[in-house]
Parts: sequence; C-alpha cells; structure tokens
Amino acid sequence: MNYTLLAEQFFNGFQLGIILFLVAAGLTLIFGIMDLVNLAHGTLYMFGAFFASTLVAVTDSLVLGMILALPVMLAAGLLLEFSILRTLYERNHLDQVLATFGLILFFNELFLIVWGPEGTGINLPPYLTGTITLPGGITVPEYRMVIIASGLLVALLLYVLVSKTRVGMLIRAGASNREMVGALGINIKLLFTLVFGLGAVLAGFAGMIITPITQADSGMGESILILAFVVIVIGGIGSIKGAFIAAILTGLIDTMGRSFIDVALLQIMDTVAAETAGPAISSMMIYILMAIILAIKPSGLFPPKGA
Amino acid sequence: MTEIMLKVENLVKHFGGLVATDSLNIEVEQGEIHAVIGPNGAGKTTLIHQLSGMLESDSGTIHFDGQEISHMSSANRCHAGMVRSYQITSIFKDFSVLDNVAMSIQAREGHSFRFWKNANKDAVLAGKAREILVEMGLEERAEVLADNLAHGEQRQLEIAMALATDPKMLLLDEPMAGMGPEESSRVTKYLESMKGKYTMLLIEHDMDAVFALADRITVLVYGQAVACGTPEEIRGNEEVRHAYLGDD
Amino acid sequence: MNLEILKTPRGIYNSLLILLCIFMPWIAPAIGQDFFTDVFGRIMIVAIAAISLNLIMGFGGMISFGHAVFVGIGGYAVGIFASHGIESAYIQWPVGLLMSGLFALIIGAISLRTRGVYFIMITLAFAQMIYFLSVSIEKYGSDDGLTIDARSDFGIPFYDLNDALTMYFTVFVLMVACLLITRKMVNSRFGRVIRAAKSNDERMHTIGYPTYGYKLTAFVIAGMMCGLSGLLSANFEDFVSPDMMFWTFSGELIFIVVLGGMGTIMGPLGGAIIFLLLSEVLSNITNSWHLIFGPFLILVVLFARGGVEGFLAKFEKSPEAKS
Amino acid sequence: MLKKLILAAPLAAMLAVPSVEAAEKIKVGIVLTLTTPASIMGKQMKAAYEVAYDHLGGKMGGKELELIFEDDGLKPNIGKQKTEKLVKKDKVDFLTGYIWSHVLGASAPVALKAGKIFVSANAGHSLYAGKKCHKNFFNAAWENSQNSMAMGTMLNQRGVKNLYILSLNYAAGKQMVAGVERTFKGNVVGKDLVPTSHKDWSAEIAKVKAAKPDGVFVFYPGSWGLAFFTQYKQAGLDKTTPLYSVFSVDGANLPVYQKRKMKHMIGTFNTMFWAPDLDNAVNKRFVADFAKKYKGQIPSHYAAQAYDSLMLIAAGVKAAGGDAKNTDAVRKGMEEADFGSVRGKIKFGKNHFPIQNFYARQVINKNGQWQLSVRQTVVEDHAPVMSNECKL
Repeated sequence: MNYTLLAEQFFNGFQLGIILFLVAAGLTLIFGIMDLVNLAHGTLYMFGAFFASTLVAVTDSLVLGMILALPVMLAAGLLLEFSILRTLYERNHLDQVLATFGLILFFNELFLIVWGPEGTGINLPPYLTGTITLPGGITVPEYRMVIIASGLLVALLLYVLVSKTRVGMLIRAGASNREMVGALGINIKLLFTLVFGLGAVLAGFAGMIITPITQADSGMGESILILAFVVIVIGGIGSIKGAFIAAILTGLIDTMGRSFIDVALLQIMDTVAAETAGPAISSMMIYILMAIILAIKPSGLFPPKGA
Repeated sequence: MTEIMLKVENLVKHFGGLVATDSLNIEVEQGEIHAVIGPNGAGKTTLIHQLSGMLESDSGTIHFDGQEISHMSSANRCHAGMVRSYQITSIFKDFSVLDNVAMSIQAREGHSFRFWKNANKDAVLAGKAREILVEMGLEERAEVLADNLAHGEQRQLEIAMALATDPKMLLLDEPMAGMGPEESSRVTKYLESMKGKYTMLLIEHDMDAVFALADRITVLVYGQAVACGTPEEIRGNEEVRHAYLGDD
Repeated sequence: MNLEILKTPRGIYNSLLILLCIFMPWIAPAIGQDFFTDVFGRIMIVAIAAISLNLIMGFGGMISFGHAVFVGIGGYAVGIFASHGIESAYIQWPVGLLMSGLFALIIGAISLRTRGVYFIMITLAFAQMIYFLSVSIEKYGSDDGLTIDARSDFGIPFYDLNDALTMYFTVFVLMVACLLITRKMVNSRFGRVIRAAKSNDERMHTIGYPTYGYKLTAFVIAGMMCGLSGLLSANFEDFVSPDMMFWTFSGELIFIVVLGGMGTIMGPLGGAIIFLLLSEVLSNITNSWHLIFGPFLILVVLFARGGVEGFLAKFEKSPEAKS
Repeated sequence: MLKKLILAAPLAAMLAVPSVEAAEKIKVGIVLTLTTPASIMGKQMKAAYEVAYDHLGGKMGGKELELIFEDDGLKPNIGKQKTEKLVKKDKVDFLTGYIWSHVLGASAPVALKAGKIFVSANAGHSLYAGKKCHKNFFNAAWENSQNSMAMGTMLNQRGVKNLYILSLNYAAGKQMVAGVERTFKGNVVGKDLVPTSHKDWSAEIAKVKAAKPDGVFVFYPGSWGLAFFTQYKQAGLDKTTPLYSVFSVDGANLPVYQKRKMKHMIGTFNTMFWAPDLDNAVNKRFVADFAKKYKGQIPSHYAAQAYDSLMLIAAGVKAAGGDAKNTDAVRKGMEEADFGSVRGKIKFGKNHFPIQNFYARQVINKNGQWQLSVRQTVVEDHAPVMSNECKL
C-alpha cells in the first residue's frame, strides 16, 4: 500500500466533499424549509461558474471577480425566487419538479447561446498554480487547498449562522416544523426569500470555486445536482449537519472507489474482468451507499427532529 | 369483573427533551367509554398516535384484546379491532362519501389484490357502506365528493370510516371538534347508542359530552395520569378541579 | 361501445386521438408526409411508457423520476438476445417483462420505504446508476448502443414485425391494451387502494391497509408496462442505447403525463402526441428550441394544471367520476 | 376548439415545408450535432460542407446540388428520426455527417434499408469496418482505434517505456485504449477510465503522479479535455510528464485552449491522418477557404472529413454520369475515389474505410495562432484491424 497516495486521495475526496456540501447545503435547506424540490439548484451552480468567469475576465482578478460574483448570485437567486419559484411553494412536488426542469432546459440553452458551445473558464493567477508539499511527501495543488479552506470557512460561517443567530433559529425551526414558524408570527415570505438567496449564493460559490479546475460549460449543473440529491438523501433532508457529513462521506467514497477499486478487484479476479468491472463499480458506489443507508434509515442519517 | 380490553403499562414517548407520555398506565374495560381529558399539550393526541401505531413508543407495553400490540403496524392494529379517528379530518377528499366508507369495508374483506372487477359496481361494498351511512345520517350525501361536504358532515364521515372497519374498540380523537351544537349533540347521541357495542377511548374538549358519555375518565397532565375514576369521582376530585376544571 | 362519449368535449377529443392513431398510416401518405406514420408509431411507444407512469404517478401519487430506466431494460432484453442471435419473441419478451418487473421490485422496494421528495430523488439516482452501468458494459455496445438486425420473431405465419404496418398496429393494439388495463385496474379494488393511498396514505394505514405492498405491486406493474414500451421501442427503432434511460427522458415522461392530464386514462396518449409533435415543430423552427420549450413547460405547470383533459373537463356539466 | 388548434397547429407547421420536388436535383442529407456543447465540432463540419459545396460550384455530375442539414441533438433517437425524415420526406439521395457512433448505429440502418448510400464523416463505428460492413456504407474518416494505434506506434518511436492511460468510460474511450495497447510495446503502468459525468481528475492525477510514467496517453475530447489539461498543469505534471493525446487537441478546440491561455499545450504531440499544413494543393485551398467562411479559424480534422465526404459523393455521382439513382455506378465511382482529397490521394479498403497515413502532429504557435503541424509520418497506409472480418 502506498500511503502517500492514500493520503492524497483522502485529501482529494475531502475536497470533492466540500464542493458537494456547498451545493447540498442550500438544496437541503430549501427542501427542508420551503418544501420545494428545486431541480434548478444545479443551474445556480452553473450561474456561479459563468458569472464568476466573466467577472474574473473583466476585472482580471480572481479574488475580485469572485467577490463581485457573490452579490450577482444573490441577485440572480432572488430574481428567480421572486419571479417563478415563489409561486411554486404552495404547489405540489410534481409541479415543482416540472417547472424547475423547464428552468434547466431554458438556462442551459440560454448559456449555450450566450457563451458558446465551448463554455468559459477561469485561469488561475500564478500565485495559485503551484503545488504544496506536505510532510510525508504528499503534494497537493495550492488551489485545491484554497478550495478546502474556503469551503470549510463557509461551512463554519453557515454553522454559526444556523446555530447561533436568530435567523438561524428560525431556519432550524422551519426545517423541522414548517407550521410552527408561521405560528410564531414570522414573516414567512421574507424568511423563504432569504433562505433561497442563501442557497443560491452557496451553490454559486461552489460553481465558481470549482471552475478554475473543471472549467464551465452549459449543462454542468446536472451531474452535480444528482450527486447533491444523493448527499441530502443520505444526510437527511433539512439537516445541514447531515448534508456536511454525507457530502464528505460521498466525496471520500467516490474518490477512494475510483482510486483503489481496480487494485482491490485484482485480488479476486483476473485483469480483464477487473478492468471491465472496476469503472462500472466505482461509478455505482455512492448509489449503493445510498441504497444501503436508506434501507436502514429511510429518512437519512440525520433527519431533522419532528420530520 | 369485566374484561380488560386495553391495557397500557409504563408507556413513554420523548420528543427530544420533551416528555409527551410519561410512564403512563391506563386500563380500558370492555364496553366502556373511557374518556381522556387534560389541558392542551397534555399528550392526548400523542397517546392516540402511540395506541394506533402511528408513533413508535420509546418504552412500555400495550395489550389489546389479550395480545400485545406494542410493535404492531397501524394496519394490523386495525385488523386486530382497534381503529382511530382524527382530530383534524382525515378523509379521501377526491372520493365520494360512499367510497370513503367503502374503503374501510374493503379493508376488512381480506386482501385487495383484485385487479380486474370494477369495485364501483361491487354491491357488497356499496351495500355495507350505505348501512353505515344510514346509521350516521349521511345516506343522502352518499354520492357527493367528500371534499364538498360541510365541515360537520366531514366530521361525521370521519367517524363513519372508523366504524366501517368493524372495530372492537374506537380511539376517538376529539370527534366533536369544530362541530356545531346540533351536530355535536347528534354525534353524542349516536355514540351513546353505541355504548356497550364498542369499547371507546374518547378524547374530547367538550366537557358536557364527556361527562354525559364517559363511564370513566382519566385526567392527563404533562403525559401523566393524575387521576382516574367515574365522572362523579373526577368532578369531586379537588386536585383535578383546581388544576384543570376550574373552581366554578 | 356507445356514442355517449361523443357528447362531451373530452369524449370527442379522446375518440379523435384513437382515430388519429388508427388511420395515420393512410392519412400520412394522403397528405404526402409518409414519415408521419413513423412519428406516430414512436408517439404510441412513448405513450405506453407514459401510461405506465400515469398509473403510479397519476393514480398512485408516486412521482418516479427514473421511469425511463424501465424502457431501457425492456429494450436491452431485445438487444442483448438479438446480439446473441436469439430472436424468438417467446424468449425476448417474457424475459424483458420479467427483468423490468424485477428491477422495479428492487428499486421500488427501497424507494417506497421513503416518501415525497425522497422518493423523487431516489428513483432519479437509481436510474442514473443503471444508466452509468449500461454505459460501462462494452460487450453490449456501451454508449454506442446495439443495432438490432432482426426484429422479434413470433413464428406466426404472415405476422412479421419487419412489415411496417404490422409493426405499427402491434404497437397500436398493445397501447390500447395498456389503456384498457389501466382503466380496468384503477377501478378495481386494487386500483382504489392505490388511489386512496395517493389521497391519504396515513388514513389508509389506520383503516387497515398496509399500503407498502400495494404500492410496490403497482410500481412493479408499471415497471413491466414500461418495459413493454422498451421491447417495442427496440423493435421499432432497430436500436437500443443507454440514451433511452437518460434522466431527461424520465423528465419528459412526467411532462407528457401532466400535459395530457394526470390521473386520466387517455391523458398520456394526448400528452405524448402533443409533446412529440411540438418538439418536432419547434426543433424545425430553431435549433435552440429548448429556449421556447422550457418556458412553455413552466407555463403549463403554472396555468394549465390538469392538462388538456382537465381543460376539456371544464366544459362538462356534471362532475363525473374519472372514467 | 382548443383541441383542434392543438392538433392542427403542429400539423400545419409541418405541412408548411414545401414538399414539391424540384426536378433532377441531387440532394444530400447531412445529420450533425448543431446544439448542445458538442456543437463545437458540428458547426465546423457544417462550414466545411459549405466550402465543399462552393468548390463543387453547387453542382454534382452536372446537376444542381442541395444540402439539407439536420441536428441530432446528440441523441440517437433524434438522429434516427431526422434520418427517416431525410429519406422519406426530403427524399435525399445520400446521407452523410454523423459525428457519434450511437447516432450512427441508430440511423445508418434506416438509410441502408432504403438503399441509400451512407457516408460517415466522423463516427468510426468499428462494427461497420468489420462484421457489419455494407456495400452502401462508406466512412470518410477513420475507424475508432486506428488513430490510437498510430499513437502507440509513435510512442514506441519516441522511446516511451512506461505509459499511463487515461480515457473515458464509454465505447469510443475503450476502443481508444484498446488501440494504443495493441501497438504500444512498453509497460502500461496504470489505466483509468472515468465516467463521462466526471470533470475532476484529482484521484486519477494523484495516481499518475504515484506511478511516475514517462508519458501519459489521454483521450479526453471536447470539454473533458479543457478540464483535464487544466488540472494536469495545476498538479504540476506538465513539467514532468509529456502528454500524448488522441482526439483531444484539434482545430476545433485549439482556439479555445488559446483563449484560455493554456500554454502548456504547446509542444504536445498527438496523432491524426491529416493536418492543416499537410502539403498538397487541395488542402491549401481548403484551409484558406475554410478560414474565410468560418471566423478565420484553421479547420479541424472534423472539417477535413466533412469536406472529403462530400467530395467522395461527388466523385461517385460524376462516375455515374450524374445519375444519382444508379447506386451501383455511384458506388463504383466512390470506391475508386478519384478526387482531390485534402489528404492528398485517398483510397478505400473493401470495407469502404480509408486506408491512410497517420502523422505525428505537434501544437505550435505560428503568427500568434495556435495550430497543429505535421512532424513525421508515423504509419503508412493503415487499415482498420477488423477489415478482414468484412465479407464484402
């Protein structure tokens, strides 16, 4: 066993988990509080990627571009909420699924037209392109460190917001018992708008910080959306803590699977069979994980109390 | 000594830090109407949820009609002969009144894996359902969509659906909630006429109805039974008067 | 069959849908658009998938976002056997139906333990898993799919699926059979349990129904019906590929059901005709047709609940029970 | 009333397309992907067809030529539907285009059953080069594994001993891997096929670093390439381990690489049957006219294939004296392939796939425009390995 590789892969899995968490956090809150199935959450991730790319190009600064993109994301999220999604809160899940599916089709096409089929991207400034060597000979690209650090920071801010502030108290209350918040005489509409805006910013932030690595293209939101679904289902819908743990778990299992499953399979089967089965199994691992967890706990690992 | 139909021992249910049911013991005799009263938040509805199997209890046992049902599913408790009604009307709104009741009838007639024959034209289901509606005085509304019934009528339908399962025991969760005085007294009369035929656990805020109907009353406060006895005993119980009924 | 149904707009519309399907092989050449017969054949195959989705979603309230996966399983039953030279329909079809039923049983058994939003997402996730699995199986073409050289062989003289008209009417007859089965089933005792569970699942439990088993049965029946759509699709297109189970197709199926009128017998057929003709027309107008289609979908959801059937039902005087 | 509108509108809209046929036109139906992010290739190919059309003077065998383009939306069932429409409604004489093997797999049988000649301008479906070869099926591009086989040979020539293989987990991706493994003589120290949904290679890149190969073979076309090559540099691998790619760096995406300032791509090698600076007169004219037609871009091999596809059809029609319906004569003319190809001279095997040279190409920056330049011939007259499985 190569321990350096193992450590690096652990690190990589963690980073994937962070991105998943940022997307899943908003998704799980929006589900939990507004009971809204928002397929277009992946679209918000794409928004973040494209807006930041353009703003980074305009300002010629990674940091400035991304910081400017955050309020743009908030505005886009609020606009979307105000124009279409707000009317969907009282609709059933089916209407929500369909309408947000329509949004996906529309925005994917729109972005394709505006930015062209090649999409767009962000170039890292020279100070972020190097690699860091950690003790034990583990080398990691600097920028991936930045992702982890900023992702953890956001997760921490979110934790403080949700567990230490009045708004956070309402969010938690809303996630476990929607009627109760209404009964407390809170302006529900405002709370919903706020939560949606927060979710949009988080998804957008994930989209923008991953863009220097994956680049941005129309349709990028859907594969992350489905992964985020898996994450929040595992974590328990409405639970930020669940989303965090499930995201890290998913990221680690997916990465470890891709890294070591072929080696593991070679122990029990011949090369050809292992080479065929390896990629198939590693791409199914997280779904199998989800199936197992649901078979044991149908409401996920951390269902919000009272749900 | 009459037989014990329902025996609840040391039943506990926590919600987080909150204790909703606290080592509760209740015995309901066969054929009696046993009312459970208590202030809001005393854990009455939670108790019904636990008894009907909607909520899993943290600990304690429930015996019904000689068998332990503590871990039985709702559907099986119903088949064993214990059925509940809902405080907040829970009916099939897009079905006709008759079909609502017919669903209960169908449930007691064995499995429903019958895929072909038109159940709408099933004389057995419709006939029995109509009988129940006649008993409840809803026969004229049989073909109306349940959603289009007046509130009081929906409450009656709620009880009719429970009765149609042919139960031994009814768990009635505020059957008179939201009814006008006329409907309320009709239901009271009806329940009275059913006395002896069914064992009933009644939760109700309408104290006139409770004291008119109940053979025995258990007073629930913070998930604990603070008193249990005949209406007269409860009326005369200083502690209950003070804590709950008021001193009038 | 009486003529009563022709007295309501819905009745006329429904009759028209069926007549259009019956006579398309003659209408199309008459208007010089032969290829319309193919379009309608394809529409009816999609309609079967939509009918099966409607059974669980429209009547049973189970929003499956992975329904297309069963089309794929049925299709691959034909494709895989054909690639091994086994062309007998008596092997291909039963296996195809059984496999779609089996997958539905497994997916349903896990997904139905959960509710609402969870159910939507889990069915989607499972469908994606099977999609990726099929892409990674190189032996059966991977994403390139399988070209099917010979259609299913029923061994009946003068009955040959290679004949276009035979194929067309095989699809038609099976689609009508699915419509009839749905109609029979939703009014049966079983169907009432499913519909009541959609209306109020908790109450069903308290009046004595363990609804899980009923819902799972409905899910399996729908899976098999959808597998039938796949069997037909493989024969009709002479081709199967993982693409037929991609999640967007599941989304389109949901839309078809809603557009046509959810929880009505004929809704899925009307929805399939309108959806597929519309996408054909829009894609001929512009390559960027999703730009129009996306908002159209949203408008339908926001303002045309109940779909076409619901709209037409407004013209009816008495609120009649769903037929 | 509404229902009538609902039904009548689409019918009317479809009927509105005139179906009256102009006499004696030669019609070529072209199915490409013109939507989705994959349209980056389709749009170049469309332009190349138009260049070929211009070079033919809008005529084939003396008759007026009409090109009808359709978009397959990257979906096999749509591709098939469009092919049916072209065959049955537009009554085209030839079908060409077809970028993707799955679209081709669904569509080609329709055309072949209808007795039409079908020319794949890109999809190198290996079954059609072998078992499924058909007298009316031509491929003006390559068979999937040919190019990576050439790459394997080139790696041998360049002395690569330890190779790490990275590809996508789908049919073409696996065929690329099979191709390079068939000819590469050194050690394969690692191999990863990632699902198409993945855009983050952190795990794979870590494995590459640990394996320390002296070359990395990649097949990451389109947007995968953009993402992968970016991460390759971020991991610092561009400085230690040379990249050898197939179908990942081409004329269609080089302008994008240049726009994104991915300078580490300059100097990397790939293989291909053609390059824009391949020295022949036809190619020079094609490259120059293509740039005029399409944003000043240098054509990609996709464009070159599209151009040759139409020229191949033209050669057939010419040989049949302008009688496109005389399929036998047309086919014979196409088999002889007596036309000016951008590859210089072109010839076909009995399976109707080209037998052709493959070249090592290197990314260079010439006059501020990144492009691919021929370095040397890697293999000559290469035919698909499954050619002998074809029973024509």
